[in-house]
This record gives sequence, structure tokens and C-alpha cells, in this order.
Amino acid sequence: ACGDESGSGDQAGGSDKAPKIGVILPDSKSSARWEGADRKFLEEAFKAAGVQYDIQNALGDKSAFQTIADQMITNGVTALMIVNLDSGTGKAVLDKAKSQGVATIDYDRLTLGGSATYYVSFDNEAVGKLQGEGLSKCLTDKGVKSPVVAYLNGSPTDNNATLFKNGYDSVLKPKFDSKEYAKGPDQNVPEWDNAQAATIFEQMLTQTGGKIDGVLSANDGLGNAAISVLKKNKLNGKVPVTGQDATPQGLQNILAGDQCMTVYKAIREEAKAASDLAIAVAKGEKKETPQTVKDPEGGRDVPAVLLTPKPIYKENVKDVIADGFVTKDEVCGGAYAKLCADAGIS
Amino acid sequence: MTTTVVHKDGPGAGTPPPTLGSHVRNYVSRVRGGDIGALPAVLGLVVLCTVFSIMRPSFLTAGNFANLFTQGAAVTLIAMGLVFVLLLGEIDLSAGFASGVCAAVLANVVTVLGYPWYVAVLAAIVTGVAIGTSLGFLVAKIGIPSFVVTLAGFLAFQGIVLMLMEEGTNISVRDEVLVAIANRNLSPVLGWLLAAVAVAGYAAVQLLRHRTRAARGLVTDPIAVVFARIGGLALILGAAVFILNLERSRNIVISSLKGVPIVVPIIAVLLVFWTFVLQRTSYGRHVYAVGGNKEAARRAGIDVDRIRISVFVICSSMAAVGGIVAASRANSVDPNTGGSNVLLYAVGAAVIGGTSLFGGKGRVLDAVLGGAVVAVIDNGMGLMGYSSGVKYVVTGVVLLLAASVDAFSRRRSTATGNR
Amino acid sequence: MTTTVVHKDGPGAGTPPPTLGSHVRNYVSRVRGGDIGALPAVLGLVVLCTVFSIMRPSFLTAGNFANLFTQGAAVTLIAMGLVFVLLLGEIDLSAGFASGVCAAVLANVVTVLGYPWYVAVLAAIVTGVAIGTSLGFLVAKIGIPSFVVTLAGFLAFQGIVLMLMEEGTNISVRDEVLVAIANRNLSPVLGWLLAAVAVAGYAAVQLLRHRTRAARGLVTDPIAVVFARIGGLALILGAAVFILNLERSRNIVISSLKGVPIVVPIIAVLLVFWTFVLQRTSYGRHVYAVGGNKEAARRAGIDVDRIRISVFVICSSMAAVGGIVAASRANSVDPNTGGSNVLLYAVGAAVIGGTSLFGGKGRVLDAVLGGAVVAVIDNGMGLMGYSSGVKYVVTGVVLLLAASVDAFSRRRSTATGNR
Amino acid sequence: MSATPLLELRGIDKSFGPVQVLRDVAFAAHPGEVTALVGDNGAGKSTLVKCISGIYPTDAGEFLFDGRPVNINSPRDAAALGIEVVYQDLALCDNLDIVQNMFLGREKHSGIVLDEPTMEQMAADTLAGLSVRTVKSLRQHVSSLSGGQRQTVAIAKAVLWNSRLVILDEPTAALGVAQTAQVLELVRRLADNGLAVVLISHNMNDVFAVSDRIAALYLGQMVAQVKTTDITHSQVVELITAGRSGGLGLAAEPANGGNGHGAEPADSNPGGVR
Amino acid sequence: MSATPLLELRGIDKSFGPVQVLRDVAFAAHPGEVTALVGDNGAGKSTLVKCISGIYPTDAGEFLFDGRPVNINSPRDAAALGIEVVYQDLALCDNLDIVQNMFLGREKHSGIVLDEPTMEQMAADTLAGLSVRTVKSLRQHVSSLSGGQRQTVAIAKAVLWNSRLVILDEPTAALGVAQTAQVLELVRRLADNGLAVVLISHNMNDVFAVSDRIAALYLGQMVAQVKTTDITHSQVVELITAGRSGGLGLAAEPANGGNGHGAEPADSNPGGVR
Ligand SMILES: Nc1ncnc2c1ncn2[C@@H]1O[C@H](COP(=O)(O)OP(=O)(O)OP(=O)(O)O)[C@@H](O)[C@H]1O
Ligand SMILES: Nc1ncnc2c1ncn2[C@@H]1O[C@H](COP(=O)(O)OP(=O)(O)OP(=O)(O)O)[C@@H](O)[C@H]1O
Ligand SMILES: [Mg+2]
Ligand SMILES: [Mg+2]
Repeated sequence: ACGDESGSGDQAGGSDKAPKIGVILPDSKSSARWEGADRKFLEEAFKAAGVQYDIQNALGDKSAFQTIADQMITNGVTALMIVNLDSGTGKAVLDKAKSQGVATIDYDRLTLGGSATYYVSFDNEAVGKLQGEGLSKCLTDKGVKSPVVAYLNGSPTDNNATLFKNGYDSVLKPKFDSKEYAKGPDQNVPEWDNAQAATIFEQMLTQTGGKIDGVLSANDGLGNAAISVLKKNKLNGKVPVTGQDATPQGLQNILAGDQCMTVYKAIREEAKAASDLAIAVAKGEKKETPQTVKDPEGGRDVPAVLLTPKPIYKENVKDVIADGFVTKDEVCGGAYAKLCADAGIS
Repeated sequence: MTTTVVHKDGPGAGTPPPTLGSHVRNYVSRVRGGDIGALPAVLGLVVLCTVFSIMRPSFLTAGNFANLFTQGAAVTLIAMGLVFVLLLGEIDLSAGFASGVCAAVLANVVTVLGYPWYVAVLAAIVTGVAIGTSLGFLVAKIGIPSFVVTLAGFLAFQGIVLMLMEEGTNISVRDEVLVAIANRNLSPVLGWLLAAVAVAGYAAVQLLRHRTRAARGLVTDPIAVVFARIGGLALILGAAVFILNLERSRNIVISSLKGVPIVVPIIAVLLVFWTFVLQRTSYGRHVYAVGGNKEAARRAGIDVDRIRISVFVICSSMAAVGGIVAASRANSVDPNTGGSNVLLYAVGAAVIGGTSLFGGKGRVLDAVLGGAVVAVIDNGMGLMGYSSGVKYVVTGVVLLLAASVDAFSRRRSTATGNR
Repeated sequence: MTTTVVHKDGPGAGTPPPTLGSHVRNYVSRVRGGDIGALPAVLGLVVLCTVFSIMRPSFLTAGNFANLFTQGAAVTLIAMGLVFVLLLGEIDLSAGFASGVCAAVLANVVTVLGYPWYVAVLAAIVTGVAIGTSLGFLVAKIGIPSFVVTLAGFLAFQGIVLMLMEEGTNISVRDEVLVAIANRNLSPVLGWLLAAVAVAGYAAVQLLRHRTRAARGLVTDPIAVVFARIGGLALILGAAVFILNLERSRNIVISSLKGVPIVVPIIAVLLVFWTFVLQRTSYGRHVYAVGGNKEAARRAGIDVDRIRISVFVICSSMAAVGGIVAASRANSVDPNTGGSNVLLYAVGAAVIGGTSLFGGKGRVLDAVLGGAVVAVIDNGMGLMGYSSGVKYVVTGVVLLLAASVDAFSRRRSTATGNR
Repeated sequence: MSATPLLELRGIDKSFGPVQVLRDVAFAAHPGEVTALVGDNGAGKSTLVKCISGIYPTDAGEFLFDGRPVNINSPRDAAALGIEVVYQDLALCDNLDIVQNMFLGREKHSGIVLDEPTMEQMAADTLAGLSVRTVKSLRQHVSSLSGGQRQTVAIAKAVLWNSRLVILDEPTAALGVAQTAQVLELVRRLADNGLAVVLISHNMNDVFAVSDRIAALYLGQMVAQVKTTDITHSQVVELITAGRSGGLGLAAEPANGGNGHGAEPADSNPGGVR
Repeated sequence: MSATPLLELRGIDKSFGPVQVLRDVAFAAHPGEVTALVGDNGAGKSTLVKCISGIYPTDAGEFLFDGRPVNINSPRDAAALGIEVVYQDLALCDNLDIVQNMFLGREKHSGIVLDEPTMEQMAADTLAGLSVRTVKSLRQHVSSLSGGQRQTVAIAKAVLWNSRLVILDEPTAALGVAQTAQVLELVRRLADNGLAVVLISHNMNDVFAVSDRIAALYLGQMVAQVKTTDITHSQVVELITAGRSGGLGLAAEPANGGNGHGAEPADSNPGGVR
């Protein structure tokens, strides 16, 4: 519902050097963050800096992603910030922009073999690692002996889902190998679809005869789907479930004891870092970054800002609210008021 | 010839009533001639279930049987509504996301605004009716092809769900009653009671019909066949209720889990209701007529536009019901509710069940049988543990196999000229 | 009556050749009577372009005009193939992912296996033919409804792409020639040359036809009309080439960017080729016949099964071409190639252009016009900067508006009984 | 019989795109009479019928029913006035059975439920009256009927109702000898019961056997509408094939037939042939 | 004329599901002769034609063509033997124009390109020969044609080709007086040119006017096949409506008509009525 006021730069279509920033977000369904948080924070930053901007969402469509990039270049952006849908199209867009003299930033996802000037992100493998560590912590707390762990991965077509999985695999695989944990069913959920996730998890439960002791689910939505099935079998709270994104729903599930943990990414900080860089390059300035990241495909060191994700358990749900990422109203309505109070949220 | 003689020769005249034997012979030759009704879908189901049971013994457990119903419920409900649209030879691509919009309305009303569940359900269904009315209006009165109208709906409703979800967050549905729909069961006694009522009702209708026709001197099925039908229904319902009343908790100490899932009577009631509407009311007759030959229907004085609008209303309202069940099952609504494969599965369910995309042919029961096929495939594939690539491929192949059972059993029908 | 007199009275007999004036009058009353051909789609396009140009002046730049072609190319190519399937009243839901599979094969052959580009293109197209043959066989010979067969294909091909991509990664396409297809332009001179050849060819065909018919004493269009047509084509092509040959680089120092995008002649050649096949060969005639009345076609001795298989082959091969263009544009292939909205947009393009889902009515040009509508909407929406929810909704509404231009201009046609 | 016609048309024009099919047609149907509408193939008879029954909108002209001007915009309007039509292109729903087709749009009910037994019985009686003996079952889909059986169903459907004007467009074309006799007898009986009947037929014997008046269309123009007793067999054939016969038809004094408006020569085939 | 019939059928059975439509039918068509096939509505005439042309598979029975046994499994097979059929349910493609329909399946080419001018000319000549004067344009879609015009197109389509057996199923049902005369003349001319012609009609005058032999179907059984000169008008009507007439037909000595196989009484209506 935000809008058109941002596109005040049409008259700049022809004129050359007025700084204008284009941002392409990837989709609106794999995670609530893009439209819910990133857009908001980026707009705030750009407005504060008084630059023109254009933020668009490719809605998960690669071809639309390229079209939007074409359109932004047509509209005269001087810096382009993208969250790629996959490295191929990402690279095509970055190269085209570069050939037209537009500066580029990889936001949140590194475009392999790409030509972006900067890279700003959370480390997605680190997210997965936190999930793996969180699950083993909760399993230890529950004191389950050689627990069976099921994987509810993200979309098979989403490269980030692969990165998350690499992360939690790096923690859990050694435990499977040492027979400390037993590996249960391992399935991807197409398009991060929660309804399909519920069916998939229900079938996992049937397949193993109910013997699943922990669920590594890739985000809060999938986690909630697993929890709904566990509830139906009256197993909620007994089987720890992980998540990601610190959504109000996930936080409520944590407060209720149905979910073990979620991963909170301080998107405000990420957006801040990225918008600072974008405003600078849009004006034709250069900036130093604290780190660099090696692009394994292009073999190039990309100047980067990397932020660290944070695991959230029942004890530190209040941190997320204190951060302003979600409001108390969103989490502590109705039956959750008491749980919030218990968790020290005021 | 006297008038009486003419009458005796005439087509409706009383010939000796068919016997049980002649009835069975007739049925067999009808089947061999290709007039096979629900047989292929049932056959496909049996084949699928057998294969899955052999490959994964856990398929054949009471728990899995109960899961099947809740897993397939939303798609089946949407498919039931789609049957009406397909009967006119139209299509509704927006049914999936229409269910998403209705679910989003439900969640907003009950969770965000905090109204009681019945207000939310009402709001969802009213939304469905409104959506259907707009679609139907655009198709019937403006004259845009339904594919284009509902493709536009497919896009727009997706956006509306996102907007209702505040750009992507999930909304939880925690209301006890709403959650119960897809997650709780009837008490065993209530299950038996409902089954008994259903059988008794069916028996009453069948026997009454037999009596009326016999009294009028019209051709009737032999009474033995009528009793066989009633007995068959009793047997099927009895077996289903028996299995669903078995204990299926993983751990009886923690909790007991048994009884007929609440969605089952909901689907059953809607099935009976819509079947009644289609088969026993003028409205239903007119739907078939418009689907069979729009021009003939118009010439018969049927208000074709009204019928066209109405089927979209029914379709979207059933999508709303499907959306409510989906929201209940997931305990939440997300921007993908009603998205991904829901629509294609729902249309597929109707078509696999035997509904024609060209209009004029189909029953609500088709949607339920086809929905069962889709649910069994999904359920069985979930037990296999394939990687997602393989899973897609195998699902496609299995779907094809289930459909080819149908194609082969209909083969003869083309050969004998009934199409 | 003597034989000659009968002949003079007969329907094919020589009446005075129509004049330019009577031709124009005839056209006007045909249009008013609802026989309007491509007019509504063109009208819809004009309306869309006007609205977008007013809202965003940058819409009306040479650069954007060039972008339009490459943006819409893949969907248009797939839609062109779909027209054949739709002409028979069948549907191919798998065309999107079929293009994905072919693109994946292309990428594997050229990048992973390292063969030259033409081997890869050949492999992709052979894959398309193989896919089409299997689909067609299942539909025509086994008798499974095409909706079900291609729904199964939709699922299975999705899985195959995933398997070819090793679950989630993507494969780059870096071959110069392949990348050029959707990303490079013809030199300005070559653009003019091709346009000239096209106009000359068209003129030759039209004039020859006029001569032959006139020589036989058959009714012909007045020669002025023929010249007007040729002139019209020359004008349109000339204007397009002129605009595309303008400099459109943002920064001429870094690079120059002008000329007709290479996909444009590819689409043009395929458009001419398939139009020729449909309008001027028996095969095309038979496609229309089977789509119009399958039974009549069968009785006329047409091998209906062969026609049904062939359209699926054409559709999947065109999907392969579309997949190649998509891979070229993205410089890569990923598991979503051909997924998301590609299929619905392609079918939508054909339908918006005027192809009927019930068969028997449609042209390849429809797909191109409809593809242009879809591309313009996508392109224009990309300039607007709406948030995702709003964007979905506005896209749906715009699509509906474009289609209702069509509906309104066809209104009269129903009123006069041509349907 | 009665002075004011039940249905009267004046100055009806109808074009399909560039092709004008009816020009300035006047026509009247009187209660208690059978009016035969004759004309060559493609003369415009069926088009005229479809204009009367509201299937096609007319471009110009007036409808008078019972002397009052009416608008007929859809078949519903026509049915409401009591007009029943048997169309040449039958228009049955192939996916419905015989009984369902016969009662389409006017189903019998008990409560909101369809009253199938009553409908089945009424259908059986009506069909029996039309000498149909080869129909195996009334619950057969009409798609499986023979040409003549289909036609009988269409006729039976139109005469089931209490209507005031019945129009039959070549009703006996596909019928056997006995069935044709029955239908002609039925036509006569309907007229004798006070209905207005319009019968379209190419069979002159049938026309002269049952009709009271004959109206002749020639290339979309009404060239004559006269009493059957005032005209001979060969005159009618001349009117049909040439548009005029002696004092009747085109290019004669228009006052004579009362309807011969157009003065165009007969060979001015409108619309070019391509 | 010739001793061996061009086409001979023996013992043809055909059921649709539980309904037996043809039972043990024998039939022969001789070159140079017009064989009229008559029978009541629903007797099975059209079904028999469709069995001959390969549209319906038969349940039992033999086909002899030129004395040699043949299999006809599809309309293509029939066309290959030189059998052309005008079907009662016309079967035209509504989305194609007149010329396209007439040449469907046998388009003329120059190279691989359709030779439209030639086809248009041939179509015009053929239609003119059938006295069709109201068709506005040969490039009109057949959906916009009148009933009679459609029928003429179907007839013209069948006679365009050099065939050996032409079957016409009620070809004149929708035709006007002049057109009917033309078609009957055409039928006679075809036979005189040495073709075998089968004509189905309910009009006894036409049947007696052009046919050399008459074959009568009664409730799916062939009750007689005799020379036209050996039978009277009223005898044929009796055969059609009652299945027997004097020495001919059912329950008479089978040797007489040569074809009266069945011995079932005429009123045993097969298949119960529901
Ligand atoms: N929808 C249409 N579009 C264009 N022309 C049409 C249409 N319908 C009918 N015509 C033309 O109008 C003329 C009259 O047709 P109509 O069906 O009324 O004839 P008819 O008198 O009933 O002939 P018949 O005796 O053959 O049934 C014909 O020349 C026909 O081609
Ligand atoms: N597809 C079918 N399924 C079931 N019954 C059929 C089918 N086709 C025809 N019949 C039945 O077969 C019988 C013979 O039909 P057919 O069309 O051969 O009659 P016909 O002799 O041509 O009659 P008409 O003179 O009315 O055209 C009819 O009783 C008809 O109802
Ligand atoms: Mg007519
Ligand atoms: Mg027949």
C-alpha cells in the first residue's frame, strides 16, 4: 500500500546525473521480510537522505525480475540494488546495468560470478547453523536419547534454502554420523507452501510411526505447519521445532512452548548498511567496507558488509520486541498476554 | 388404431417390470457398452491404494486413513464448487486464491479484529459470494472469456491476500471451534449415530421413490436392487466409521485419538446438498442444459446469464469453505494459502473424477472421488521419502496411471458410439 | 435454362469485381457486424500504451520499446505453439515446464558437457519433439483427457528440471551465440535490409495472388486495396526499424546500443512460417477442421489422431524455442525456468489475442498480439513502483481492462448472430 | 376467422453484417388458421422465425401481438406471450434425456423437487400421440436418437404447453410416412382449437392439405400472402422460384398481394459473390 | 445390371450397449442401380449407413466389396474403396467456409500450397449444378447457411469425387422444390454412369421415381429387398410400418424376399421401455 510517491523521478528518465536508486526485492511469499521490513526500512533511509528511489518486487518471477531491471535502467537509476532470485538472472541484470554505467549492490544474496560493487548480507549458512545448534540445545534440554530428527527444508528451487540446509547440516550431520542423533525423513517444501508442509510433515509422522523427536524446519511458517500437525496428535511441546524470521506467529509459538527457537535477523541494520552504500554510489562516491567475501565462481573479492543473525529462545523474545522488529500488540494479544508477562515482556 | 392401442405401443407404456436378473444383465451390458459412471475412478483408487499399501505398510493404518480426509478436504471442497463452473464449460482459475482471500478475511476477523468464529465464517463466505458475483458478472454480462476473467482474478486475489496479510506475515487462527474443523474428531458414538441417520435417510428416499413410481405404473428397479443399494451404503459407511473409531494415538498414555474427523460430515453434507441441487431441482437441470447446449437452453426460456453468474457464485463460495478448512488445518493463514498447486489439483480432481471441461457432463461426486485420488497420491508420495525432483516426477506418473485406468475402461464406450 | 445461364446464376460466378469504395463499405459493415479480426487486440494495445505513456513518459522511449520485445519473447513463442493445441480444443498445461526442461537440456549440453551451441539447440528442440510426441500419444491413442495428461506433465517436468539442475542450483549459459539471441541487436543496416526483404516478399505474394485470381475470373480485392496493404506493412516495419535503430544507450561513451533485437526476426520468421502452415497447407486446414468438428473431420477421412499428436509436438517444440530464448535472456537456467506464471501468461496471451479455448478458432498472429498485450502490461507495471500486493491487483485489473476492450468490440457480433 | 391477426409484423429488416437477409417484411398469423410460410432455400424463412421468437434482434420493424405493439428481445419474451417454436435446427440438449428436454425451462415440481414421475408420464402420452414407437426408453439421451426421433421430441416439446401461436419450421423433414400424417393432423387440430399456427414446409402437398393461408418469401422479401383457396399449386411454385406469378409478387401492383413492397428486379442478387 | 453386387453385407449385428439396433442384416448395392433404403423412424437406416462407412464398428457380419471380403474400420477405409456418404446429420465443420468444407480431406494443391482458385472454381461449378442461387459467397462459413444450403453443400461434397458407391441419407429433407428435383436427377445420372447409389428417403414418390430396387428395414431387421417394379407403393408402406406385406417381410417364407431372416413377431419390441 505504499507507493507511488516514491516514483517521483519519472522526469529524470532522460536527465543524467540526479542520484536515483533502484531496489529489486525477490518475492513476497518465501518470507514476510521483503515487503514487511526491508521495503519499510530502505524507504525510511532513502527519504532521510533525500534521494529518489524506486523499490519493486519481482514476485518470485525471474523474467519479471529482469524486466524490472530493464525498466529501472530505462527510468534512469544511477545505482541498482538487487536481491537476486538466482545467480544467472542476477548476473545478467548486473552485467547489463554495468554496461549502462549503473552502479550495483548485491543485497542479502551474493550473485555468483556477478559484478556487484558491494555485497551486504546476513550469512545464510550461519542462519542454518544457528537453527542446527538451537535444535540440539532444545533436544538436550528435553533429554531425549538418540532422537530422530526430521528436516522440513525450504523450496527446492530456492538457492537460499540450500544454503540454510548446508548450515544446519554442518551441525547435525556429525551427530548423525556418530549415531548420537538418528536422521529422520528429509523433504523440501515446494514454494515454502505451508499447506503442503502440513501434509508433508503429517506423512513423515505416519511413515515413522510417530517416532520424530525434533523438527528442523527452515522458517516459522513451515514450523507452524509442523506444530499444527503435532497439536492434532497432541504432541506439541513435546517435539522441538525450529524456525526463522522471528515472525509474530513464531514468537507466539515459542512463548507457548510449541516452538523451540527462531532466528532473528536484524533487518533494520542490514537495510541501514545497504542504503548507506547505495546512497554513496548513487552519488558517485566510494566507500570502504569492513570485510570482503570471496565469490567462489568469479574468483573475485567482493567488498562486503556481513551482519550476524541471532537465535531467539523463550528467554530473549523480549529482545526482538525491544528492537522494534515486531510490536508487543502483534505478539501479546489475547491468550498470549500472560505468556508475555511470564517471559518478561512489558 | 384406438387411442389405447397407440398408448400401449408408445414409449412410456407399462412393459413387464424388470426382474433382478434382467437388471443385473442390463447393468453388465451397460458397463460393457461403456456407460460406467463412477467405476473407473473407484477402480483407479483401488489400484493406487493397493500399490501404496504394498510399498509402504504404514499406508494401511487407521491413522493414515483418517489423515487422508483432512489432507484432501480443502482441494475436494474447491473441486466440488468447480464442478458447477466446469459443467457450463467455463473455468475458474481464481478459485485457489479466492479461497486464500476468504481465509485471509476469516483470519483477520477472528484473530486481528477478535470477533467470534461464526462472524468470521460468515464474513469469509460473504466474501466468496461477492467474488463469485463479480466474476460471473464479468463473464456473463460483459462477455469476457472466463479464462481471462479468472486469470485476472488469479493475479488480483493473490495481491489481495498479500495486502490482507500486511505483505507477507502469517496470521494465526487459534479459535477453538475453527481449529476443530480440520483437527478434531467426532466422538465414536456420534460417528455411529450420523452413519445410521444417513443410511436411514437414504433408505427412506429410495423406498419412497420406488413406491411412487410403482404406484404410477412407471418402470422401477426391482425392489431387491433397491435393498442391495441401501445395504451397500450401510456397509461402506459402517466400515469407514469402524476404522475411524479405532484408536490411532501413537501413545495412548499421552492422549486418545479416535473418531470420525469433523470435516468428513461437512463434506458429506455438502455432497448430498449439491447433488440434490444438481439432480433434483430445476436449477440443476438448467445448469446441465446450459452446459450441454447454451443456445437450446436460451431457446427454452432459461435465463442463461443468471445461471452463468450463479455457478461462479457457488464456485467461489465453496472456495471460501475450502479456505476455511485450509486455515483450520494450518492453524494459520499465509500468503500462499490457496496458491501453488491448489487450483490445478482441484480442477484435476474434478476432471479425473469424470467431469468434462467442455461442459454438460459431471457430478459433484466426481469431485469427491477425484479429490480422493489426488489426496491418496499426495498421501502415498509423502510416505515414500523421495527427493523433491523424483517426487514430482513420480507424482506425475502416478497421476497418469490413475487416469489411464479410466481411459482404458472408457475405451469401449467410444467404440460403441456413446461419447 | 442453358448450362451457361445456370453457371451465371451460381454462387461462384463472375459478378462485377468490387471497387475500392465497395471494399471499404464492406469492411466497415463487416466490422459493425462483429467480424473484426485483430482489431480488438490492437485496440487494447493502443489503449494500454496510451495510458502507460501518460503515467510514465519513460514508457515511450526507444530503449523501452526495444526492451518490450525481449521481455515478451519467451511467452510469445510458447503461446504461438499453444495456439495449435488450443485450436483443437485441447490444453497443454505442461508447456511452461517443457520449456524449462528443454532449457535445462540446452544448458547441460552447452555448459556442462561443453558441446557447441548448435548441438545444444538441436538437443533442446529434439527434447521438445520427444515431449510433444509422448503427450500427444497419451492424449490421442490412450485417450486420457489432455488436461490430465499435461497436468501430469506439469508435475513431472518440474521434477525433471530439478533433477537436471541438481536440486536448486542453476547452470550458466555463457556461449556467445546463445547469449546473443535475447541480448544483442542486428546492425542497423541489416535491420533495414531484413525489413525491405519482408516487404518485397509480401508484395510479391499479394500481387501474384491477385494476378492468378483475376486471370481465373474469380472475385478479387481491388488492386488499390492490395497496394494499401503492402504500403501499410512497409510503414509499420519501417517505423519499427527506425525506432529500434535509434541510439538507446544510457551513456554513449561506455557503449553504443542500437538496432533490432535479434529475437525480433526470429519471432517474425516463426510467425510467417506457422501462419503459412495454418492458412496455406492441408495440414493447417485439417487442424482447423478437427478443432471445429472432430467427427466431421474423421468422416472426411482425416487422420484425427495424427493431427492431435502433431499439435502437441508443435507446441512442445515451440516451448523448446521459448526455453532457449529464456535461457539466453537469463544467461542461465534455474529450476524455475518455465515455472511461475509463464504457462498462464502464454495461454492468456493466446486467448486475449482471440483464440478460443473450445477449438476451431485462432491464429498464430493472435498469440503475438496477445503476447504483446501481456508484455506491455508487464513492462508498464515495471515502471510503476507499486508494492507487491498492489502490483498483483493492478496487473489483474489492467489485464481485465485490456480484455474488456475486446469484449465490448465483439458485442455486436453476438447481437447479429455470428458467434 | 377473426379480423385482427394474433401476430402481425410490419417492415421487418434484418442483416447479418453486410448481408441483408430480410427486407421490409410484413407477415400476419391469424388465430384458428394455419399459415404456411414458403420460400426457396435461403429465402429467409428460418431467419424470420428466429426474429419472431426473439433469437435474433431485428434492425427495423414492428411487432403487433393481439393488435398491441410488443417488444420481443429474447425467447423468454416470446414464451411469455404464448409463442412456441419448433426450430429447423432442433436445438436439443444432447446431454439430457428425452423427458428432460421436453420439459426444459418449465419443469413440473412437487415442492422444490422435480416431479419426475409426472413429467415422464406426460412425455410418454405426448410421444405416443405422435406415433413414435421405436424409442426404447424415455430416459435415453437425445444424442442417441435417430433423426426422426429427435424431430418428434422437438415437436412434442412445443405442443406440450398451452400456447397461442405455434410455429413449426419444416417439422416433418425427417419424419416417416405415418409420423408425418400425425404431425399434419396435429397441426390442423391445433388450429381448430383456436391457436394460430405457422407451418414452414417445402412440400406443396402438405401445404395445400392443411393451410388456410400461404405467405411466400423470395430473397428476403415477402412477395405474397394470400388465402390458400385463392391460389394454385403451380402459382405458389412460381412465387417461390421467381418471386412473381401473374398478378402476384414482385413488380406487380403492390396493393394486390398486400405485401409486395420491394420493386427491385428479381436478379439483383444482393451482396457480391467472392 | 451386373450380377455381383458392388457392395454386399451379410449378417450385420450392431448394438449400442444393451440396445440392439441392427440384427442379422443383409444388404446389397449393385453398380448402375439406385437402391432405395426405406424404413420407419428409428428403424436403423442411418446406423446401417454408418456401419458401412466405418463410423461404427459392427458386432458381427461380413462386408463384400466387388465380391471380395473387406474390413472397413474407419471412414478412411471406406473412402479408399470409393465409398462416399452424405450423412443425415451432415457433419460439416462450422468454422470452415463452403469451399473448405467441400474439399476437406482431399484438398487440391499446387506444390505444398493449397490451390484455392481451383477449388473455388470447382465448388462454384458443382453448386451451380445443384440450383443453389441464394448463397451469397463461397467464402461464407457454413454456420451461417440455411438448412437447405447446408444440405446442398454436403451433397456437393460427396459427388465431387470419382467414387464407386454413393450413399445419400435423406438428402432432400431440407431442400426446396427445384433443388430436390436437381438432386433426384443427379442421383439418376450417377447410377446411369455406372455407380452404385443408395438413397434413403421417407418420400415414397421420390423412391419410386428414381430407384431400381427397394430395401426395407423394420426394427433393425431387413424385411425385404426387391426390384422396384415388383412392388407397389402401398406394399412398401406396409413393410415399413408393420414389417410384412402379403408374401413379403417377416414371418413369411424367408426365401421370398431373399432377406427376411428373422422370425420374431413384429410386436416384440426389443429392449424394455423404462
Ligand atoms: N448468421 C448468419 N450470418 C450470415 N448469413 C446468414 C446467417 N444466417 C442465415 N444467413 C443467410 O440468410 C439467408 C436466409 O437463411 P434462412 O436460414 O432464413 O433460410 P431459409 O429460408 O430458412 O432456408 P431453408 O429452406 O434452406 O431452411 C441465407 O442465405 C443464409 O445464408
Ligand atoms: N449411439 C446410440 N446409442 C444408442 N442408441 C442409438 C444410438 N444411435 C442410434 N440409436 C438407436 O438406434 C435406432 C436406429 O437409429 P437410426 O438413426 O439408425 O434410425 P433411422 O432409421 O436412420 O431413423 P430416421 O428415419 O429417423 O433417421 C434408434 O432407435 C436410435 O434410438
Ligand atoms: Mg430454414
Ligand atoms: Mg436416419
